[in-house]
Amino acid sequence: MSLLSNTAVLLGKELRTEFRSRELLTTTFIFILTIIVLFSFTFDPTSDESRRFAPGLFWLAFLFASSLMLQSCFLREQPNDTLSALRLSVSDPFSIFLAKLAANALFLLLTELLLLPFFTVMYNVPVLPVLHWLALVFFLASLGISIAGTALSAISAQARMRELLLPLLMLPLLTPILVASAEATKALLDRAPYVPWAGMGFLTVFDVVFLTAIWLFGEYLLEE
Amino acid sequence: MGKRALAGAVVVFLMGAAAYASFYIAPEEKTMHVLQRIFYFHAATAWAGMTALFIGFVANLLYVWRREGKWDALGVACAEVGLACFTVVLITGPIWAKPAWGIYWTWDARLTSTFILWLLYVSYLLLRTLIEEPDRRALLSALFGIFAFIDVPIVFGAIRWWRTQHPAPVIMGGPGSGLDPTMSKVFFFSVFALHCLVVFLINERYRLEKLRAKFEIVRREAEAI
Amino acid sequence: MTPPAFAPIGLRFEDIDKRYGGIYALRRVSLTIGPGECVVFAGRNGSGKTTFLRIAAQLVRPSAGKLSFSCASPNEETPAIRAGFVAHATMVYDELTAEENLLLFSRLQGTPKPENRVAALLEEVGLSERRASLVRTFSRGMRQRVAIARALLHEPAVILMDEPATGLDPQGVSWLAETLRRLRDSGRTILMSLHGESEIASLGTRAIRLDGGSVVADTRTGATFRSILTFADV
Amino acid sequence: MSSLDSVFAAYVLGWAVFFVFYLTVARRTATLDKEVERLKNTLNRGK
Repeated sequence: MSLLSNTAVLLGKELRTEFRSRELLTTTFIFILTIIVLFSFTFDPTSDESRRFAPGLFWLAFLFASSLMLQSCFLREQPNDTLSALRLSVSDPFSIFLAKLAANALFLLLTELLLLPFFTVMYNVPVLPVLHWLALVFFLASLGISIAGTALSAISAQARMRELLLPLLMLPLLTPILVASAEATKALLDRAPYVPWAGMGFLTVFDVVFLTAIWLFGEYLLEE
Repeated sequence: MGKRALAGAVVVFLMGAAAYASFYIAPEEKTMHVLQRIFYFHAATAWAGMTALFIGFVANLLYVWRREGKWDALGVACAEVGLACFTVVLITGPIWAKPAWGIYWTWDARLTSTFILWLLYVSYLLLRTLIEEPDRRALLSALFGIFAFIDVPIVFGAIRWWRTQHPAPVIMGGPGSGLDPTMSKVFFFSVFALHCLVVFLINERYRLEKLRAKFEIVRREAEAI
Repeated sequence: MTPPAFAPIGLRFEDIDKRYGGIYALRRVSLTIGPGECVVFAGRNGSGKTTFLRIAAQLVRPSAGKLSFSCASPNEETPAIRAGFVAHATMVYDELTAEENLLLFSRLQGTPKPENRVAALLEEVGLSERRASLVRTFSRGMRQRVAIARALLHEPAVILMDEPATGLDPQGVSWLAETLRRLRDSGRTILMSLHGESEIASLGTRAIRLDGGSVVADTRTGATFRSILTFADV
Repeated sequence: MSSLDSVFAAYVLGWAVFFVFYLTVARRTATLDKEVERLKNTLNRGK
């Protein structure tokens, strides 16, 4: 019970600080937009080609952006040692992770949904008829990225060269997410769209496995 | 010293015997002829590498649980040896693929996931170089090692599910898929030899890591004077 | 506002070691601190004071040894101890206001009616007027007041302070001394690290000097007490 | 007979990787051993 209420309070704090400045959201949004535009310059895809490549490109851009965005979630706590204050106050350190990963998942999801219209227009892929399924895939994938990414950013925050280290730890670990979400998105954007049960099931498995891992080991990631 | 040299000699002998067996004792395979003989080395190395990584995973868990330096040393020893094995796998794979499939590399399930596995453990070793304080390095890298190992089957699953354009690798059905009895004997002998090699290498690397810890202590003492 | 009934709590350190790599920050520290004692820790930089307090706060896990807590009344069970901790860093968020910070932590601690508690505490530390300003805009002294307020939020039975007077002006020091005197007299156990003699140090009932991670002096009597704080015997 | 060459190359390269790995470990061990000895000597002389 106190786990959930602690998580809710912490999530409130994460959202409040972010929406006060909106730094993270704006930067990530612009970053991905830039990548998507640059990609179309380099490849100049036709409509059929973009159906094939766009989902993978979209998720790759997303993975890169999130590996930059997730940096700050533990670094922010360092200057004033607020992480220690949190550890002294919460009854279960898992709530610190839960709040952070929920906030990160929410930020990612928000960026994805904001980018979707640009993406649709630039790559000429119709998304409206499958929007609800697409949202579900986005949700599962963002959750997976945030779960593993938050844990890894707790590691990289304590190392040197952290800006480079986080993508290096994150990208190989998140290949399953990249593959599964790109395939699921591709299925939804196909000329004959179908519901990608396999992809979504796979993403769920990934989320559950890594959430369990953080539940078991997260506490040690925060140790001094 | 004598014991280790003897162990080394035994390992070299076993490796030689395994190579001899796969060249001269194993019967010629019908479709791939002589080329198939890479299999005994290639697949056995992959098995031994997986064993090394598994021991490393257990060592990582034990470190997080017991916080004893020896588990950290074993963890890094296993990761390095496992990485060496998969380097061999990634080198012998393309050498085999070129004459067999006509290309060195294909984004096939096994190749791709092996490569990602390799990258994961390179990251693990890189992470270790980037954390100064030994206890923290041990703990954080052990945790990353645990995450990486959990990730391995998921990576295999994902890539297998969606990324296999090629038929299942040509002969490597493993035992039970109609492998000739002599072939399977030779194969398992290879697996045994490679496991001996891996254990030998892990032990050597483990000693190095222990020595390093000792060196740190002596160095600190010297600095204190 | 009446403080809630609580049992004073003692701390017991048994052969505590803390190694960072090969370096010992603390070496075989054994101390028993009785319920309601006010202990002043002195020592040079790097003598292990900070590490010691962080272990007492249960933020750092000792490499060896054991830390335990005891209640004054032996038949009562020792509850999970949540010490009030003031560290070098302020441990509050610069991008939140003073009030938001305190509300956040008191909610996390599960305080009933956090608004009342926070309002009372802000009054006490003299920040009522600036409650809605971001901590970022505060002076060093004001930040220290917020930090102290955060540590006292849940009316802890054990209070740990790492050089709490840092950044405070003379009035601030007097205020802190007054606050600590009140806390000490109400039976709370206080451990603090200090530099030199001061108004705050004179509150101590016991002085301990650390050097090279070990306890080198420990006294409750007047003359030695002062020499420990001022390094007079060194 | 390129097949046989391939098999041969695979074995040689594989063995080489393991051997080089062993060599680096042995070399690192040797240097450290020497270093530890040296430090111990300095320590003894210092005492």
